[in-house]
Amino acid sequence: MDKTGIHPGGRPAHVDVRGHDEPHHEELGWWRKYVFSTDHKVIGIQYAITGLLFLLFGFTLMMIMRWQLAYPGRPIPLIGQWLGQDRAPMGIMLPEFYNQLGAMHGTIMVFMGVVPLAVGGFGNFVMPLQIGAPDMAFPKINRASSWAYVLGGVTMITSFFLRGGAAQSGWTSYPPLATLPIANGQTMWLLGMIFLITSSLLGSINFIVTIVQLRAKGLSYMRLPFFVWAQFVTSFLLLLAFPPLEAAGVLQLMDRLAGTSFFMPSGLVLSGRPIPVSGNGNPLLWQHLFWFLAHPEVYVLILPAMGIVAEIIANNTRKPLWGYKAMVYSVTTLGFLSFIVWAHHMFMTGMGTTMSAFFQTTTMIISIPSVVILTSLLLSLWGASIRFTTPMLFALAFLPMFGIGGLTGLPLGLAPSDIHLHDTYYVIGHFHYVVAPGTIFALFAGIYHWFPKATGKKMNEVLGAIHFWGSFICINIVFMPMFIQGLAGMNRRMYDGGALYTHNAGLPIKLNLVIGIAAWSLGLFQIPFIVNFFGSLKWGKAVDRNPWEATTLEWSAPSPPGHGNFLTEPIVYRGPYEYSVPGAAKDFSAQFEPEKAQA
Amino acid sequence: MHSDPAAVKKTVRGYLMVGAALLVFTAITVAANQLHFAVPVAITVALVIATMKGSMVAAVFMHLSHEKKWIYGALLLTLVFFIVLMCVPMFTLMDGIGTPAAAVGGEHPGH
Amino acid sequence: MNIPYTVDERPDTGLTNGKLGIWLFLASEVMLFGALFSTYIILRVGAPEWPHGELNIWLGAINTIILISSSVTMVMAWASLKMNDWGKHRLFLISTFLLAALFLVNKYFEYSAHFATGELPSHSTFLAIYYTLTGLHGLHILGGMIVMAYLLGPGAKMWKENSDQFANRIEATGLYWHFVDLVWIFLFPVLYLL
Amino acid sequence: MLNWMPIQASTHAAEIDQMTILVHWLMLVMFVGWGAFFVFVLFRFRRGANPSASYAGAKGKFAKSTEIAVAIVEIVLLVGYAIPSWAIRVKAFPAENEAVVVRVVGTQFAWNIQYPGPDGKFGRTDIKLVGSDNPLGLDRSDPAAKDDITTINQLNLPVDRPVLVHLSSMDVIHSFGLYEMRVKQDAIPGIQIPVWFIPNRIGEYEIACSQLCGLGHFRMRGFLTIQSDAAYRKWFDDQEKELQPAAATPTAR
Ligand code: HEA
Ligand code: HEA
Ligand code: CUA
Ligand SMILES: [Cu+2]
Repeated sequence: MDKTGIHPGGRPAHVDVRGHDEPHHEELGWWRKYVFSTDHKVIGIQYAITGLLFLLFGFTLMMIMRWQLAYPGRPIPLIGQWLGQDRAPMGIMLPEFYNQLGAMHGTIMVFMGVVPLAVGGFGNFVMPLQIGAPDMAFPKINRASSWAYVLGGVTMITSFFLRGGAAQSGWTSYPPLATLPIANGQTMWLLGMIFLITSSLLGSINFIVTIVQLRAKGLSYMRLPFFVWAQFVTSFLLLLAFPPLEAAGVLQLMDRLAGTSFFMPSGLVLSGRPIPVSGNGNPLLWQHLFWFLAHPEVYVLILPAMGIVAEIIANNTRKPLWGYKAMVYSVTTLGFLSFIVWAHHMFMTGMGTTMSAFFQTTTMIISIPSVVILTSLLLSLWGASIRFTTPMLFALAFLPMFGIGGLTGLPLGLAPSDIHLHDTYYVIGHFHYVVAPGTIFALFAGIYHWFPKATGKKMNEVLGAIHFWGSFICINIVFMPMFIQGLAGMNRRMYDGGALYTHNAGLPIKLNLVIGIAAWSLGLFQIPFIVNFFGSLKWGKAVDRNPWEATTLEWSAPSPPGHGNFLTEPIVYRGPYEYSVPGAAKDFSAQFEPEKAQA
Repeated sequence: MHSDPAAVKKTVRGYLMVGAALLVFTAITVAANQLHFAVPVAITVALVIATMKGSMVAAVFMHLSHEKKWIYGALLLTLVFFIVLMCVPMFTLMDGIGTPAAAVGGEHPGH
Repeated sequence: MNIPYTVDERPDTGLTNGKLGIWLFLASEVMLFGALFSTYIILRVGAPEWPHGELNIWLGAINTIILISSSVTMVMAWASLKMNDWGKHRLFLISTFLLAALFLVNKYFEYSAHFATGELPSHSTFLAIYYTLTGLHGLHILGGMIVMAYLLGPGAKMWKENSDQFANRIEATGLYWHFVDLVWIFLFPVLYLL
Repeated sequence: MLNWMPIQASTHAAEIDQMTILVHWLMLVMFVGWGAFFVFVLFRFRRGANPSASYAGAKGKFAKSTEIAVAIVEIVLLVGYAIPSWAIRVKAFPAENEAVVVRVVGTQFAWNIQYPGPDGKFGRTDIKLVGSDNPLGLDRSDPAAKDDITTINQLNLPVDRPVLVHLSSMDVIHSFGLYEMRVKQDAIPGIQIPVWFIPNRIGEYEIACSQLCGLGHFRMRGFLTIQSDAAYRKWFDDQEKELQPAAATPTAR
């Protein structure tokens, strides 16, 4: 690395304004240092690692499910015998266990994997650094929200071990199925969700206040890194969309525990016996409240990913992002519109013309800002000098993968074509392209990119490349065939993969085996990553502050940054992505370098 | 804002007056209820009074009559989405192509 | 290490962190209660009949008066602080706390009267939403009381060390408290009168 | 694409597929267009080929015009296809007297079907009468119910006649999926939803429950038989004949 190119800030480094109470740092006991630490970086890293472990766990559940889909009714190898009689007698999975795995896979991936990693992890670690703040605005609340997350996660996981098992009504938990008194799992799911929602709400307040209040001197809104914008919009989505689901969760909890019938109409009959409830509830109410959150939630999954990709693309193309302003406007528009498209998940619930026309139109409109962001990112590559580092490989792959996922959202958004595609594997294919090779790849990119900042060590590029190419190929073999299956009419959430139905016979059903093999291989290709992740902590190449020669503020702090982050007060002199400025000495003019150092 | 004690002193009278007004409005609501208006009228009257009371609390006690633009901004955004949320009943009950099963006369809840 | 703008306002926004934070929290609360009000409307419009006069209007009215009074004492507690009158501040804050407790006692009697006649949440959708709304509101009262107890007890030390920040805390508590009052102002007519 | 899709066995299936195919063309054009640009750029502007980047980057209005083009195509699809064809699906119901009318009620895990019989009236149902031999709770003492045919998981329909299905559920949400007919509609308890289509191909098809409804969701399969008018009438009469003795002694509970 070019060490001379690193200018930590406007002032000499020994004028350590804030660092005086530093020494205490080392003396903190283990509890204060890790369990009750209020440092955003510690919390961020804890979020990230917990999130990664949940991703791995959610993926493991899915690998077990894919066995059942590939070989319906065959005993699960290796772990089958440990699963127990009420889950998999003699290693053969029961349908109710399949449903538990599916519901928990969805819930874990969305609420305990990706959001904690993307928002809790990257948001917490990177955002305050990027805006030059010493910490989050409310460090104690930050800690509280991280514990609420852990509590929620533990609650969910425990439900696997209770009588009746985990929730088994899908991650969408539609009543009356979810309110029938079959299992304790659903009650635990609701309690867990309430903790997770509380965690996200506290977190989002913290993020917004931090971004509004703690920006460094000179860091105006149009100089914010795109990642910060993405987190900002994301926080508003969480803040305003989550409470309705919390309310709905309380209502469903009442239905389960207090015998109310918010979501149950009168006159239900279960296995030949009338269900004794007061009735008069409305099952569609849940769906509205759920999707009122869950559509914004999918943008919560994608916006931080877009933010990460934008950072990495700017850094590795060595040029400014093309159309930064348009991207900022698009991301805010996207956030705003995401509140009025939710019912596109409900076209088949008996919707009339007016409502369906409204929601189809908003759905088509919301695709435009996504196209604008993606186009800007693509055009940013023009005239670049592209470095194919590991983070860049993942970030670049994000573009076409999100493209496939996003584009396949269009036929789903048009109600008549959704008639055929709704609740088939086409939908599964659509959203996995956005969340798995989309968001997860962006998160991998972010890990490779910011790992040196968090640890002072660089991750291995060779293992990184193996991880990338292996994952890229396998994940496409997992999800691409799902479009074929979906068009063929293969329903999702099928215990036997739809083997009973003649319209699935032939190619569609055979693809289940292909997908299974690819999914297990995808699992194998995560091993280089895990090795790289932990190995680099020990053996990784030590790096200085700015190993990627980047421009944003986090790279002016030490790697890893100490308590309070910056040695000198960071001051911002220019926009976020001033790479290859004509006439400049270096190909990057960092935000924190004063004008004269520039000339 | 009210950082200087003299200025705060002046506002105190306002607080007390608003408090009194709120109590009066509460009395009016209850009194109006005793008149047994038709349901739509009663709903309108009660909600209009509640909104007036609510605005007084927000404007005076919560100092919303003179706040900073960020707070107005955040609340405006909330208001917009709150309105969307208030459309949920409309979305749930209107424009459905189905009819409630009870109305069809098919099912008869066994009460 | 200090977080900026915990005590003073940031010049360009004119806000302290806490002030913005509490307002954002209230924004999320608006959406929380909003969803429950939506539910109320749906249940009511979809119900074949809706009970009238099932609740005791007088108990509700008394509780409304209690909460409104507590809002006044709360704002006075803050104003007294600003006027550097510690004694009065304590008096008003204690009154607020006691009024809040009174509200819950009243609510307890109301609930137990219903329970005694077998009017549980499972009895009808009206009672279901009634218990949910008032129960959640009651939890908010309880939360407010815990915060006030803290500010009356161990939290009060801060007045000596950092009086501005203490005043900010009282202000934030007040904003929350007024919001809880505001919710009740709507709950009362919606549940008791209509 | 059509090869993987189920055959089209109703009059509106082709229209829906046409729209699906048009959207996929749009998607393909966009993906290939952007993709080609992407691949070219990756190759052309790799560090080896272009050691120093250009600060200004891409110029021109290319992006804006493609974005507008995408928006226009989406509007055309929406206004020209999606909205009108949805309106036909949910509004242009056939008249009851011209159509074959049936009730379909989902239960865990079967499709219960009720034909009104020659009188054209559905008999009363009562949840108190529900039992294993009477899953719908049909009250055979009701005059309108005497001639009602009920079946489980078997729906017979004549070809080329409009069908009007009154769909509902008795327990949880199911979804009435007829892939060859391009019909799908959630069956929601407490609501009766009309569904209509005109089958135009004789054959044996399946009813696929498309909404997770519990552990038996995957096997909640019904059969749909589309017959010639004559065959349908014969089937109908046979069912009626079978009913006669049963109707004489109404089964309660
Ligand atoms: C991160 C998550 C995410 C994102 C971003 C999206 C984005 C979109 N989604 Fe998706 N969606 C989900 C997650 C997501 N979705 C999930 C989880 C479900 C299922 C939930 C369940 O039922 O369990 C779902 C389901 C779902 C449905 C319901 C389907 C059904 O149940 O029948 C619909 C219908 O309208 C829909 C539409 C859309 C649309 C129009 C977009 C648009 O915003 C997309 C816009 C993007 C583009 C148009 C791409 C543009 C890009 C390019 C053109 C660049 C190409 C680049 C190269 C080639 C290099 N989605
Ligand atoms: C963010 C959301 C998310 C993500 C990332 C994924 C990822 C994956 N999903 Fe999932 N999925 C859902 C959300 C998600 N899914 C949802 C909401 C549903 C619907 C549920 C329902 O029906 O209710 C669903 C349903 C679903 C189904 C349909 C099941 C059915 O209908 O019966 C399938 C089938 O194959 C599937 C497969 C996969 C696969 C193979 C991946 C893979 O891409 C997974 C890849 C994972 C990794 C690559 C993790 C790597 C992590 C590590 C390596 C950690 C390392 C650790 C350290 C370093 C500490 N998913
Ligand atoms: Cu019935 Cu799935
Ligand atoms: Cu959506």
